[in-house]
Amino acid sequence: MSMPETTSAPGAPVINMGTAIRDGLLEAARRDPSVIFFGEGVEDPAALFGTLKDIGKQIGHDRMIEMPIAENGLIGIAIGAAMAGKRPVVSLQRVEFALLALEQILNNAAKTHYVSNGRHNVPLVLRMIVGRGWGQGPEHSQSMEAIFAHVPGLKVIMPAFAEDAKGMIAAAVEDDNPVVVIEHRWSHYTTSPVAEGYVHRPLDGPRTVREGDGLTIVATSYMTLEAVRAADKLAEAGHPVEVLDLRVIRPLNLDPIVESVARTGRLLTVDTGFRMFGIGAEIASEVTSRCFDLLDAAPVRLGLPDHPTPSSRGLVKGFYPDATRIARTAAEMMGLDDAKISAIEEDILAARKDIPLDVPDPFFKGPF
Amino acid sequence: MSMPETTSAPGAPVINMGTAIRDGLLEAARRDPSVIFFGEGVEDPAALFGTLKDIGKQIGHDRMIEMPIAENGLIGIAIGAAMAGKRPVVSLQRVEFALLALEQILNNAAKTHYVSNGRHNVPLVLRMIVGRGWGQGPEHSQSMEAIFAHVPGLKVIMPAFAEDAKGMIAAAVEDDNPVVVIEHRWSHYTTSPVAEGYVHRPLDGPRTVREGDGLTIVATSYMTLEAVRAADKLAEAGHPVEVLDLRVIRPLNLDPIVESVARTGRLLTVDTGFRMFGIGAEIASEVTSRCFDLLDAAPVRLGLPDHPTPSSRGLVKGFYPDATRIARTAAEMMGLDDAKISAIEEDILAARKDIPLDVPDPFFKGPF
Amino acid sequence: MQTTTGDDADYRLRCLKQMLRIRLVEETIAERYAEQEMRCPVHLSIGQEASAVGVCDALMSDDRLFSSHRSHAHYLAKGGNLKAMMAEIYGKRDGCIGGRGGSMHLMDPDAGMMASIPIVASSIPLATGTALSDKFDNNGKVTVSFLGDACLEEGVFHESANFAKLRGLPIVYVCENNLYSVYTNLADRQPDRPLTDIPAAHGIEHRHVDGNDLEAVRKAALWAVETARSGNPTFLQLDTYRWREHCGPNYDNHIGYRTEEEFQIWRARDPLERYRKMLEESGTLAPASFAGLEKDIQAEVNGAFAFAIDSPLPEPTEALAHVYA
Amino acid sequence: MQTTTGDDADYRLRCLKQMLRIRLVEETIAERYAEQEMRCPVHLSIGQEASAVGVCDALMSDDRLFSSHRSHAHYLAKGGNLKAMMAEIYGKRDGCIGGRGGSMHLMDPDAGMMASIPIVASSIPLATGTALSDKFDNNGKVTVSFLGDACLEEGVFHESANFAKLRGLPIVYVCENNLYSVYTNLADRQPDRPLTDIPAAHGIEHRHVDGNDLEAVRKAALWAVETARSGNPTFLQLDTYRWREHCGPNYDNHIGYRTEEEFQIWRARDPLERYRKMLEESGTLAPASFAGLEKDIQAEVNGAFAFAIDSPLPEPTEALAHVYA
Ligand SMILES: Cc1ncc(C[n+]2csc(CCOP(=O)(O)OP(=O)(O)O)c2C)c(N)n1
Ligand SMILES: Cc1ncc(C[n+]2csc(CCOP(=O)(O)OP(=O)(O)O)c2C)c(N)n1
Ligand SMILES: [Mg+2]
Ligand SMILES: [Mg+2]
Repeated sequence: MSMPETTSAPGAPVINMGTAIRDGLLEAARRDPSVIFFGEGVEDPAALFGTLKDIGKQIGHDRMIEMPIAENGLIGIAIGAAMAGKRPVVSLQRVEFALLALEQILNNAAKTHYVSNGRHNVPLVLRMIVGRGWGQGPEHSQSMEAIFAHVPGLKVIMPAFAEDAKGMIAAAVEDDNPVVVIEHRWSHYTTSPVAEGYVHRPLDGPRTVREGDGLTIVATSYMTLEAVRAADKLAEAGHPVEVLDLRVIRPLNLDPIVESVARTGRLLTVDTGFRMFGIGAEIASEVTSRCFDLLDAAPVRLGLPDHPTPSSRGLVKGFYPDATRIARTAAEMMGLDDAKISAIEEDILAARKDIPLDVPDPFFKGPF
Repeated sequence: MSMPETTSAPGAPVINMGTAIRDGLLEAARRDPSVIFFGEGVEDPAALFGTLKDIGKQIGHDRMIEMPIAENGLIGIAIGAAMAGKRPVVSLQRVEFALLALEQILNNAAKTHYVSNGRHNVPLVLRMIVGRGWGQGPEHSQSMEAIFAHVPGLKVIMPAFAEDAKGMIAAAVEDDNPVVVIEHRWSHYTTSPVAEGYVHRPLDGPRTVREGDGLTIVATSYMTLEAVRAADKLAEAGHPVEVLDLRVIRPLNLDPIVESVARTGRLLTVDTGFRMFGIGAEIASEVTSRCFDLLDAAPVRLGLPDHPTPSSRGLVKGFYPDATRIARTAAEMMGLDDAKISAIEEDILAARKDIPLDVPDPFFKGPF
Repeated sequence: MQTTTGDDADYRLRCLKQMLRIRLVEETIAERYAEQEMRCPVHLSIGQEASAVGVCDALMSDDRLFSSHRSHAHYLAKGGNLKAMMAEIYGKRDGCIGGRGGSMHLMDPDAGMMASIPIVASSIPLATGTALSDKFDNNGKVTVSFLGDACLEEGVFHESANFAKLRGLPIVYVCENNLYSVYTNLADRQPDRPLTDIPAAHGIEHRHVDGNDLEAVRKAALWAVETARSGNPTFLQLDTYRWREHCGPNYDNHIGYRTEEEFQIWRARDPLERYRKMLEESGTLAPASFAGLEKDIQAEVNGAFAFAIDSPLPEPTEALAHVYA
Repeated sequence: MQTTTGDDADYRLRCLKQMLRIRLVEETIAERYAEQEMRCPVHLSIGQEASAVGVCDALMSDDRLFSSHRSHAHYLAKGGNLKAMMAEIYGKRDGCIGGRGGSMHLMDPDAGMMASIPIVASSIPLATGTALSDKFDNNGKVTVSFLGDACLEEGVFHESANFAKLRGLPIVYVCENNLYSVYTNLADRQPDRPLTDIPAAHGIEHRHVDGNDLEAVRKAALWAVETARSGNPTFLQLDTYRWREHCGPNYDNHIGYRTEEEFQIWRARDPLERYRKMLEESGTLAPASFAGLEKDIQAEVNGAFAFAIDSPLPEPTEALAHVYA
């Protein structure tokens, strides 16, 4: 399956999103000596899932700051360094570790520019990774973008594709605001051709990755990949739908979504967090208020059910939205008959073969 | 203006919500010796805005645990004590102080019952107070219920009326789950007759506090008071609207709201938090999906604008939704003409006299 | 666990068997992990058995224990059910918590094994909280909070220790210092000063002993537990070493964060082998009987694996239960 | 602030004036607070002036300072603009941050007064972060982090101190121990041990002096600042006392959390009066000249209040600016 990545450099090498992020960080750090990196194991052999690999070798080990295991303190220190002119990039292995630092993030990072009447800036990147799969369980797999999205002063981005991630991470580093970057472990594996050298993608809002008039799907992060897969099968079955990769959760730019829904009359949101009080609610509710008369049906939201994430592969069956569920929901919204829907579902399942539920599906790894 | 409080005991003494909460806590603690209290200044002269006044004198000072200024640790300690059979009630002077403890609250408090497969319970009450007014500013006035509402395993309640608060706080103490209680400082001042002795109000969902067919307003906490005021003026002008006090944010019981909207065809939400990615989005979006064909217009949400809360009374003008804004929004949704709307607004403003913006309006203090 | 107050030979054999049992369970996990049927992260304690066993042997069965991501040894030493542990790691319905948590969340409340929490230091205040409750109830229970060297960096340890001393809580903080947090050496995370300066700063009495010496650990633990029981929180620093990778079944001395040489020094301090020798030399253990112990225990371990493998996966609908009590 | 390297008389008069100025500003706030025109919480430092002044006199003007909810004295001692401070407290457009924060958020970055943060201990890591940045830039700057006694209870202090020592950061942690957090005595929040055991546990050099003795504070601060400048973080414990209520303009010794007697003991240690006497006795200050100083400074203070009162309220639309840079 080909990824909807219109690379800026045809024939560019195919790499995965994790590597692309690493390359983007390195390029940004090379261009600006004030960029410094914080991480627990910032230069260790695992290099934050490879996303910081050899950066210290390239830009100098003094710019790589090993964090003691003290997230609240160290993120506060990064904020202070940002106030003094540095551009710290903090990388956390899991979203959950940021929970210890929410006072620093939600108050000092988010509000210092505002409270200081514009006197201080906090140019900070806070990378955190969603650890789905392999039984990670309740405290190592949460997504939590809804928390950060609620807070004015933060930017929140969730890249899904390799080249886009490379350009967005550079833009995040260059941004004068605190930018929370939520990266899904399974998106890290997505491969596509990625332009070499410096790439910049503005943090400006959603991007259309599939076109169609049947319905508008707004997806985030890894769910965009599942949505694309569903969309491709729906298109094959004669029902093309539009898929927008949300990319930037805050500030939220709904214009392209409204424009699409005005055309399709139907909205489906799919995200990686808990569905209740999740980001889909804001999108659905705001799009409803802007397109009420153009909607054929109420928007539908997919997300995680209302319980913590269990570890066992027995228990997570059905926990995560996937291409089949997205396809079925979309098809039902478009009024397809059940036989047709089942055929599409089976088609998707067949492509998936019997890959276990708790490891990433290799479908989004080229070749192209 | 009379409050929509149908006291269970006609002729009961009129007290304010802060006192009612204190009485409810004391009754609950008297009935169960495992109830213990944590607070910074838990027995100091201010007694958490009076809400813990003399409780130690009544139940024994050993049950009053002075918290060092260490919210993450002490809330974790309260969770541990709950796992061992105590029913700790932790009281925080400001919602913001809980930000330091979100790892403990969102992981250990919320998930321990689930992860333990039901072996452990965490019967914990976490009271936190919204500090609006008198220039409290960006870090002493936030509401943040959207964060807690997102997390399965927590209960989240926001009482608005005195007797209801008394009964709900007792129910929270008796609940075997962690219950986050967000109390608005300005709701503390609401007075109404409150039944003496033990009162229990189940944490079961919204309560209708005004009836009408023009529109359904769902409000939380202090905003319910502003909504009631707006509703009364609208009713006087011949346009009665329904006001539901949401009371319980999680678990969210939308049935009474759906039932009301099915009748009125219009929904307006008003809450105390930031509007974007706030709790109104979940309500609006879910009600839309359940009443799509019955809706005359898209739901409208009121909440705080997308910036931190400034301190100066010059800057907070217009920051908080109030009765005039609620009345105008509701009236516009119902299609009233502008002259009529302006008259209603002026009527409300006149009643308000020239009380400054940054102190609570005494309108909701009896006499009745 | 100190179930009887037998004579010295009793506890020595008991502790030896306990260490051997933990070793064999974890070696078997390591061996079979590549089968990809234990589908959750595992953090093995191989090489660190003396601290778990020495400390838990000083506890009563209804004393309490809290652990972290590296919980297997603590769970077993505290008397946690082996079959339920293996079923949990296999993600099965008969797991100690029905497959909800996997290896990082092991618990067996009936055995006083209250909880394991994989967020670093996050279980420390919970342990302090049960100690507070037990002090209220005046029930004589002690809580042990196992923590890694990295936990001294997390603020919540300090917050908890301050409170424990302030209130005189029956808690023992046991710091297993294995010199690393994942791949990062202690020297890259904390300044060079004795770790025990930290409890000292909170006014907490402390001992620092060789964590690979069962006798030394047990003796220090007996002091720590009894001191705590009388209302004085205590702190133990136990120096030890994890043999295998931070997370997973393999050795990783070749990848560059530590040296083979350092590993070999610690390998030579194997707490199990050392204790076996001591017991053989002192005559507590008959020369040929160790092999027999090994055989018997391995049989039990194999049985537990078989039980786990045979246990059914939970049904997805079971995931809906117990969100609220 | 140490602007010139004058002789002793210079710094003494400078420090006396600075303490007097802070006292008069805060007394005037206290006096006029009942007018209800300063519509934000105020935490006065009356009685604590020597610590702010003694520490800041050891700083260069481009050294940095972070403060807490109780920031007036720090702001003024560091050279923050008085008119902008008063306008901020009055919620006016000419406030140092345009009325956005009020008394609890005072800052004047041009004077190195980086920020005041009203969440207890929350500014400590920020201060540690500017020290990290300055060390990178090798610019010779020192950061001072003022903190109350309660901050030692918050984990984030420990996390910051551990890192400061680990990296050798140019930071001075100044603990103003006024014995209380709101209404709660230190003894009800921390165990009985020297507060300086805490920095010691993190390997940080420290001094403990009388915080109401300007000379002692300044001397300790000179040591602390120069030690920090050379890459060794330091910690000062300065014992002092707040005369008035925690938040607000009144005295509150009658409400029961502390005794009038305790207050009187500390009242007698008034850092300003004590220093004035000393300077008079040593001949640095001419006997009659204090009244003149008072008059001049009060005139300046009155001017600042008049400026604040005359300044317009900001317009609501101004609240929309600066959400994002
Ligand atoms: C708050 C938090 N930060 C980071 C991690 C990632 N992490 C998992 S285990 C671990 C190492 C902790 O080291 P230590 O406490 O010494 O225990 P050890 O693994 O050596 O037994 C880390 C950093 C985590 N789980 N939680
Ligand atoms: C995290 C947090 N918890 C509680 C408070 C409430 N609070 C405001 S000031 C204060 C007292 C702090 O005492 P200390 O640090 O000694 O400073 P002092 O007021 O004595 O100058 C407290 C508890 C807060 N602002 N932030
Ligand atoms: Mg370790
Ligand atoms: Mg104090």
